[in-house]
Amino acid sequence: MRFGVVVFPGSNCDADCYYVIKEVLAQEVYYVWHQETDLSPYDCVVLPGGFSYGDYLRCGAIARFSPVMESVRGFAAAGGLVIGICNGFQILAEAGLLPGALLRNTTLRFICRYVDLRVENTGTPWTNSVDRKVLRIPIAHNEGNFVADEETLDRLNREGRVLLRYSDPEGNITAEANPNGAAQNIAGIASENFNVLGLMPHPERCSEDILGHTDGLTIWRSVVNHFERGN
Amino acid sequence: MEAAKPVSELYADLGLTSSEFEDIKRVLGREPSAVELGMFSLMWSEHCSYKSSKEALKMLPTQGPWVLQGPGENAGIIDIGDGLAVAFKMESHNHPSAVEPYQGAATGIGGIVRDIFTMGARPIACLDPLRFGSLDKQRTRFLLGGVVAGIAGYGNCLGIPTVAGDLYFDACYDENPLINVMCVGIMPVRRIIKGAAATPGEAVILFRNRTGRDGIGGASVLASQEFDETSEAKRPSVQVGDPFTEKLLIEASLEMLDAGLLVGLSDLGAAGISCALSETAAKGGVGMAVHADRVPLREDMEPFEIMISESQERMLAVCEPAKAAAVIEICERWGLKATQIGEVIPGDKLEIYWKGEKVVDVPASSLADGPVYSRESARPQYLDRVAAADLSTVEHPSDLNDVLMRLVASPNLCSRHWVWEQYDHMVQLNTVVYPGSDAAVLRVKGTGKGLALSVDGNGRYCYLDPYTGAQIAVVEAARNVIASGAVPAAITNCLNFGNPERPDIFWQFIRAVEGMSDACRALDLPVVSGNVSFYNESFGEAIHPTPVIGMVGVLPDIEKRVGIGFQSQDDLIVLLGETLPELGGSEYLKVIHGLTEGRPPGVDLAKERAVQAVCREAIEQGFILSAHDCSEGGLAVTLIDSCWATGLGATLRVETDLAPAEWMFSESQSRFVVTLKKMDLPRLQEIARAQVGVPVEVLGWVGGKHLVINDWIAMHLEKSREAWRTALENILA
Amino acid sequence: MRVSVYITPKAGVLDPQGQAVLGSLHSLGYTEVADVRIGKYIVLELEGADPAQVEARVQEMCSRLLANPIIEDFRFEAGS
Amino acid sequence: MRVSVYITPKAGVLDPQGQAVLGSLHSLGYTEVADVRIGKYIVLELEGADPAQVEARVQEMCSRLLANPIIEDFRFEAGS
Ligand SMILES: Nc1ncnc2c1ncn2[C@@H]1O[C@H](COP(=O)(O)OP(=O)(O)O)[C@@H](O)[C@H]1O
Ligand SMILES: [Mg+2]
Repeated sequence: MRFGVVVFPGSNCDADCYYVIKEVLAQEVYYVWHQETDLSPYDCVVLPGGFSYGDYLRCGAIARFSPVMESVRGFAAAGGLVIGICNGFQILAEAGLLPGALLRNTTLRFICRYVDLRVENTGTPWTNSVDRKVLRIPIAHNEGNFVADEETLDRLNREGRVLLRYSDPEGNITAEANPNGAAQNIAGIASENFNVLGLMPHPERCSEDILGHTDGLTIWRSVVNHFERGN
Repeated sequence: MEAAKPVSELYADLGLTSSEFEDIKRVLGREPSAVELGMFSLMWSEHCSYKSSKEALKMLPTQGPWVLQGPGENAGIIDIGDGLAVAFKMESHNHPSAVEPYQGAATGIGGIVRDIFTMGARPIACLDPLRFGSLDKQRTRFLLGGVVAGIAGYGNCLGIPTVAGDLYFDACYDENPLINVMCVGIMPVRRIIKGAAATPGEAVILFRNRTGRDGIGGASVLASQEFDETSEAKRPSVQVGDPFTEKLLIEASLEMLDAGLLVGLSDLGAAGISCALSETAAKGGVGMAVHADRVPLREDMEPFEIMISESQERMLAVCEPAKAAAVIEICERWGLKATQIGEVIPGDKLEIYWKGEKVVDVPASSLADGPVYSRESARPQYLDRVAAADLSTVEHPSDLNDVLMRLVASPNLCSRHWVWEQYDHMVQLNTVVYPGSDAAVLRVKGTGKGLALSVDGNGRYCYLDPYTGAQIAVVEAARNVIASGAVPAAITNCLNFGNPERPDIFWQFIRAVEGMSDACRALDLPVVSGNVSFYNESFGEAIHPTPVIGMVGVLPDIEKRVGIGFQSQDDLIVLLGETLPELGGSEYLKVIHGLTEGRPPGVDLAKERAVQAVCREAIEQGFILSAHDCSEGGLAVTLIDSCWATGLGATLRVETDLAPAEWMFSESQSRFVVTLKKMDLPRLQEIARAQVGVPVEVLGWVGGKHLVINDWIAMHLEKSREAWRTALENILA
Repeated sequence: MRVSVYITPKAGVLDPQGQAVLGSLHSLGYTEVADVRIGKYIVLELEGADPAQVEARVQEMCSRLLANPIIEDFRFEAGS
Repeated sequence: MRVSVYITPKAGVLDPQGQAVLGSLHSLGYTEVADVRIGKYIVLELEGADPAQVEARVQEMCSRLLANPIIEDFRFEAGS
């Protein structure tokens, strides 16, 4: 399977995603410069975390106009797999490829720590290999407070498009387990056809034993599994 | 600056002394122009010239077979094998942060990160030793919040994890907090580059942010004078950081170096372009001709202002003329403006032109080699008083559980996660041991190795005895690194002191440098970089002398790393080293009795060396399950830390002649608490026998939900942990 | 020509920063403040003299880039 | 009573955010934009009817908390 990791000016988890895909998943991976427009070589496009364009104005607001994003739109429309992690999620939301927006954390502070996440739907390209109810994955963001209007939230729930929610270690959805104020503890959502995923937690940060946790790997493995089964 | 004023009156406004002004005239053989005078005033300021500290710093050991670059460059560099080198350095941004905490701290990170990639290294970690005034002051809380947010705002954006630091509160820092920042980078040995021009004809290229009036006179105005009522008026000197641009500078600079395009690379830090040009030229033994009117500006500026502006995120590259186009092209791909502003010329002249007219014509070396002073030094009188304190009469409270609870929830000992959770400490996927341990441990990808990083420096100890206090900073940093499984390799430092023109302050400085030097020699630790920050005073009151040490250790095999947390039921808890009745300068005395008195714990360098060797060898043999250095708070705090880390309790049966409070809270040096399986005890004893003076004392065993020490302490882990964990955020709420 | 753009959090969208500032104002003794909303104030310097045309262009800039319609409202006016 | 507060980066102080937005506007084809400065727009709802007194209080709030006088300028007006 061939991955393309997009590099925007200010991306800073690009190398981390690249490393995990190559060294841990042992899949083919290439960097895609934000000015490139040909995504046809790739089976999955990764929009990595970081501070694209310094996150000035609003996170993801400037990056969404990069030439590559027009191609990402087409790639997704054609059913291609797109995963946006953290800043990547913010860019997807700004670009309208995922609904809602990400506001400043209610703590008004950047938060970097492990959180527990209840997996809400395991029948997706991103979660088919998840074998437990709760995943432990780190977050690292200043704007992860997901908002959307009631109608959108209803629809996301109804269609099973909320994939991850902040929870306690047992999987209970509580206010205390919500690190950033996100509506309904939402940490990750998918597009209508489930081929686009946006999530605030960083699966690439917990995909190796030496880093302490490997729950992130279940997400990466799901994608590869989905692809190898022929979608 | 009023250009109308003759230079003979201007020099004093710029902070130069009359004899320095005479020296400048002698060097030039004439009166300097106003622009030249401005440049001299910055380059000869304490901050840039080290005029008061240069002599003393010569005491420090700087050599070692693994040292690739000692002090004198933007950062020190050591060889860690496998063709890799590690560059690191520490800096202060105390005064800018006192004026504007967010931007002051942010630009501090920006500056130290530039020092690292300027050497060719990719920055892989930041550390942030911080000292603030008492937490009950509103101003302290404001400064703390702003500084931490500033470090986070800048460092997180760069994608450089902030993996360790420290944080002390003491009233002596009320007005003058210490914001020190350290950066560590890694590179292939072949990519090392120095900030020197080499051959006439080479192009001098300035790239990145445009120049504005930020921080005009920042170095001389802010860093080299004490604080007083006029500080407010100096505010325009504050710079605003742009981490996004800096991130692009890192990528573009490393790309140019990988492509072999550059002869020299330098950042523009304090004293801006004047400093970068004169140092780059002087180091290469050449001159430079530069056109100030080609410098891209944000606003209309005088040549004087351009030469001394401290606008952030600017770099100076020197390359062969044929490669200039390629350099500019890389910059442009990263969206960075690059402009050739001049060229290298023969001789030693730094010539600056403004619209064709020569406005500066000085020997580059005269700017770079400022004056050197031997300051007067005299032992401060307060030392007799604090040393005479009789601590044997201190009455120890009977409820020691209560004492321990108060200690672990006190500002200097409570959990710092409120700070480090604001820092991205994971990005780059190297952080194997997070903040909250003795040292942070990073893996070195592509090798089986690791790096252990720690910063240490207790100002209270140094106040009570600067010589011993500085030694403790070194030996404690080394122990932190050893307890993680690493071999200490080299140090950097940041020496924060008051006004060096005061003999009592200068005495503190000299004694601290002597202490640091002796400890480094005893432990074979070269000092490869560092920084001196003087004039940390406000309203005539100096801070405690505060040398801060930044240590880098290497783990030959990262799989042999060790954490502070107890591992399993029934493991033996063993103390390496000896506990003495040394409550002087302790947190116990300060928090429980309100005293800053006595003598700090003593350091016996031979014993220290021996205990470190034992701990190191035992970890190397692989049977040590946890290791924790004993430092502030004493043994009781060390033990409960290890309990909390993994949620396992401990029961200790202690026999001692000391009072219980002395045994638990004395801050004696040269100690580690380690755990191991019972059957491995003889191995540890044997290793200890090979050294002189390293007692091995079995204290108890791991297990249960409580920490129990004789009938002195019986503490429930979960409840006490909550008090420790939430103390800082409760105080700040 | 100078155009000032005012961007405000949409009614109904939580404004955590505004709430925090409200809290701080109260603790500083400014208890008369009942609500705080924090938005952005953007000043554009533009070439172009025809007000109608400038207006159309700025309208477009706002809805495409400067504001996010899901969470923000905007308005603008010539002058500052 | 409603008071609008406008906070802008001080002249001469770097405004990296404004610069990034300027660059983005240019690449979107809005080349007529010559400069962008980004500040804050804060709307306060206050109790109190005496305009002079409200003004004095808001002045104080701005210089103590809302603006950072080291790098920002502010002005305010009643109404929004
Ligand atoms: N300002 C800070 N930033 C990041 N980490 C910090 C900071 N202050 C303390 N820490 C972390 O908290 C832990 C405890 O700090 P400290 O008590 O100073 O350690 P030690 O006594 O072992 O030197 C360390 O892991 C340290 O890196
Ligand atoms: Mg320690």
